[in-house]
Amino acid sequence: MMYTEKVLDHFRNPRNVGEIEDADGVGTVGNPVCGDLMSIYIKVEDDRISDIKFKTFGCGAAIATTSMTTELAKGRTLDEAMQITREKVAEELGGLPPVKMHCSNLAADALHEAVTNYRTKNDGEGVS
Amino acid sequence: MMYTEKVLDHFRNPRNVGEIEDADGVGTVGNPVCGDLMSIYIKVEDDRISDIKFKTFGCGAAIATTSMTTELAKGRTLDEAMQITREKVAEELGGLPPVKMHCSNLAADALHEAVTNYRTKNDGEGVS
Amino acid sequence: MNVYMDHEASRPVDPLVLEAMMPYFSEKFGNPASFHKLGFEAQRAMKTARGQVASLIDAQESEIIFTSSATESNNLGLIGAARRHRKRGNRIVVSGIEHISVLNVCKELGREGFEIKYVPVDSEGIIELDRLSELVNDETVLVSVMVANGEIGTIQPVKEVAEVAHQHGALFHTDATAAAGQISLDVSTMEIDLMTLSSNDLYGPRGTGCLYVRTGLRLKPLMIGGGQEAGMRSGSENIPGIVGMGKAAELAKETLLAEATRLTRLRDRLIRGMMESVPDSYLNGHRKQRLPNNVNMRFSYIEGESLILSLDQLGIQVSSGSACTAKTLEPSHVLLSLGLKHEEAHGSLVFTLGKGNNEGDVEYVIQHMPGVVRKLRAMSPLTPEELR
Amino acid sequence: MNVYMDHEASRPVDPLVLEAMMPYFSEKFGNPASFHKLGFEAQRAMKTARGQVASLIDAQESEIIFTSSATESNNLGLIGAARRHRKRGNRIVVSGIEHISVLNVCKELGREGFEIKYVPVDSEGIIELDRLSELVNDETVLVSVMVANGEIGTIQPVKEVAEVAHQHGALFHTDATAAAGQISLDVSTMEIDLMTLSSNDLYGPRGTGCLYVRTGLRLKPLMIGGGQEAGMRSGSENIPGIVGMGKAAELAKETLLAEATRLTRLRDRLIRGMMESVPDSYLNGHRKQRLPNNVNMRFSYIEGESLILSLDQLGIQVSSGSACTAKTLEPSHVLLSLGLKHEEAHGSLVFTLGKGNNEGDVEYVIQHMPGVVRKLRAMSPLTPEELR
Ligand SMILES: Cc1ncc(COP(=O)(O)O)c(C=O)c1O
Ligand SMILES: Cc1ncc(COP(=O)(O)O)c(C=O)c1O
Repeated sequence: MMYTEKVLDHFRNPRNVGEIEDADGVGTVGNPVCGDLMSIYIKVEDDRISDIKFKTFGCGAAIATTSMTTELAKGRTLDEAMQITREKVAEELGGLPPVKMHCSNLAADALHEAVTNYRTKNDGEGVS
Repeated sequence: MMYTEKVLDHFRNPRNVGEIEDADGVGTVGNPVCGDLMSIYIKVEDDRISDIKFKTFGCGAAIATTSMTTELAKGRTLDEAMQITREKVAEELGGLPPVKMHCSNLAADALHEAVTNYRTKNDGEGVS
Repeated sequence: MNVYMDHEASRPVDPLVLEAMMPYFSEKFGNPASFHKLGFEAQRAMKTARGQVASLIDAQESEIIFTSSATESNNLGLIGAARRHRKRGNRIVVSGIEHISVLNVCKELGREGFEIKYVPVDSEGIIELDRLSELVNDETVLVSVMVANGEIGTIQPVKEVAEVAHQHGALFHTDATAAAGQISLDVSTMEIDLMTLSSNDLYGPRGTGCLYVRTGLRLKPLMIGGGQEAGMRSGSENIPGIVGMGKAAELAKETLLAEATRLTRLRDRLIRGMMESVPDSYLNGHRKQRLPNNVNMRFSYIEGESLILSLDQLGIQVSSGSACTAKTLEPSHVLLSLGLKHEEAHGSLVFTLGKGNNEGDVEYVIQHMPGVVRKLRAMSPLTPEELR
Repeated sequence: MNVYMDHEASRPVDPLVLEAMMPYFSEKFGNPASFHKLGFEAQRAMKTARGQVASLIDAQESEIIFTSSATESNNLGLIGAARRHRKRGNRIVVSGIEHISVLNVCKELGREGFEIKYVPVDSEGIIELDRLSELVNDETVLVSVMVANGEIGTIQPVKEVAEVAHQHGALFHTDATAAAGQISLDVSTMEIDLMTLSSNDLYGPRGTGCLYVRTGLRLKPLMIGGGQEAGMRSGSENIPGIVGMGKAAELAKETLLAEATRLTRLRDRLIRGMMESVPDSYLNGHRKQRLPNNVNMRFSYIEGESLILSLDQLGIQVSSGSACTAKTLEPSHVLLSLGLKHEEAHGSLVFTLGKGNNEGDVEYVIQHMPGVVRKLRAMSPLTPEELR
């Protein structure tokens, strides 16, 4: 079970670590009991992700995939962000060890949840 | 399973190999099916073994023990020859591998049989 | 700087051991079953090695059965004894913190109809002798409790366990893989029937282990064939490996006391150093009843693999639980048995020291741990405000 | 002069193999389960070795399960397949000249309720395909016939045997221990499900073997624990041994054809030379369907051990049957299967040639055999008058 250089780079120098206090959307997936928990925070402007941050408890793959996901998502439209899949993230990292593909590669889900969270809130506002 | 130097010496330079055409007594034990067959031939003078020869089909231990047995028996009285045991032969050889103690160490039996053979023939003659 | 502190996962072969092995690969390469000088040479080499290993545990030469690993010895010892002595009883009693090879063998024996009972350990990893006494009964064929656990380092009161087993006519097996070479072992005063040892834990080569089998005790063999090792373990003997294990046992016996003293000091410095410099860090296992080389620490709010990975970048190699179970992705069953929560188990690190480590290594680790932990905690959503 | 012609009992490790292994004892000593650079290094080394072994038999990497010996591979292959696939049928069919590890495993499976059928061989040691076809039925779970017998050298028509097995839905295992490195093996054209290989027969180190397991086929493991080797063989991997077996397989593949040609010539010279110079001497096994390195001769009226001992004094090391069975003192079951009488079997010698042998060695043996035989015959009560 070896990580690619790309994974190690994102682990060593994770992009966009942190929280956004007044985030427009937040997505959290995983469970510390299973060893992985990741939160993604987004700011949205003109239907685009203008800022993004993450926090991750988990293994190297969990940290690197969240980092990569935020990098892929930054500046994208919400629709584009919803197209970012787990497979895409793994591919951009040069691949993940098979055992990690399913258990620690959850960041795309967190991103989608953050977008959905934003949309729900805004639909809510629009409707109310 | 290693042989002592004494065993190897008797194997390399066996004493008293051969047959005695007009032997006074002959003893044969073993069975080629089991891998060991030994014959001991004796000449008897004044109740003493004046000459002794052997032939052996068998392993190194079989050859060495027969050789040693003939050496121990030569010049002895018949009663003394009957006292030569398998254990005595093994001891004189500096010991035998345990597995060989029971299966190839038959020469003493052949000697006893040769003596008995002589005695039976002579008793027979005395009686007839 | 490179600091290897993962001796429980693997140890380098001692140069003297390798030197002893070398002639047996390409020169004295005979099969001990061969009836010529190369075969005899191999027989003599095995006899010497058997004596060296026996001497380490105060056994007799003929009581040492060479195998290919501690795993095989555990399999042979438990399966071989249970199947062969089934008429003694149907119950098997083991501790809950045994090595996965013991636990999985017990599961298998459970499927074969044996009744398996697990004795719990307390929060420091010591077996509960009261519970043991309740669980071992006259229907018990076998009790197995390890001498020491390689992951949390806890040393068990094996002699007391053996006494309970023997009071009920049960056989007693102990896995001494992690303990051998670190603490003195004596099969007769400890009343051991079966004991597992591994070569690599003594700085011997991989691919060799042994099972001590008390004189007179018969086992059903696991591997059958040419009848080597008194019929208990067939297969042409791995002479270089056996010679290596013999030499390793000899060296282990010579250096045991001095090395244990040296390692205990390093161990205690490492524990104290990390506890003082890293907030919310805890020692797993027993503070005193502990292998001289074992430090198992828990760092809250972060996960073990990312800790290992960060340390690896700094040239520090450690482990996050028994190396043998890492691939299951499950948190260590040993840590859970102590009553730790899953997330606590995930954040635990095992430092296992060895011959090559010195004070400089320990200081290097103490110096780098706070930064590594801080960086990961800063990324973790679980970290409380005041630690960020 | 020293002439080692007992390569079937044991082979020296090739210097290139030893060189490849060396770094893995004390430098790259990591456990592949470890999650740090030493662990990764060990993983890469294993992967390379697996590829090298797979390539020798035209298999895929993932189909190679490393074990500790050919004996273990035979045990795992047969017991593991029979117990796991019991529902396919209750019958197991094997040849009567299999290695003792296969035969003893079959005895054990017989005690577990399997019906074991033995296929006879003809007087030259070739399996009787007619009888095989009669014995393999739809109730057959497993057929095992070796590629070649190391003692008499006979090469079996394995592909034909595999076809019979597969027609009836049985699994086919073959023990290629003695054949590997001497004749080409290709698991797909040969239709093999399970194949046993040993490292030492390829001039690799003792303590390592492997079992080829066709993709998709599952076995009940023999040794359980940490789940290494795809769960089929637990225990921390013997990396130096595995690296050595890999390198040995690579070298074997490279040199196979040239070495087979060279050895066949030496073999034939040795056979002819002894037959011409020693009266009442006979070749055991098949004249042509024979391993390039095997000469098995029978010398009437004398016994094998005393022959070996005499030759050993002259610096010639040979064997009198499978080295693995020597200690039973029983004549070789393989020779008896050819229809030889006990006393004929007792008087048989096995010369197994290898890399280190040359024409000078062969001439040396041919030169000394007549004298050695004559001396022993002179001592034997069985020798007829005209030969004394
Ligand atoms: C206590 C104990 N027993 C058994 C084993 C198994 O050893 P191996 O994988 O070398 O067979 C280990 C390995 O770490 C261990 O710590
Ligand atoms: C055909 C065959 N199979 C299996 C074996 C067993 O090999 P090992 O004793 O190395 O396990 C041998 C050994 O000579 C053999 O010739």
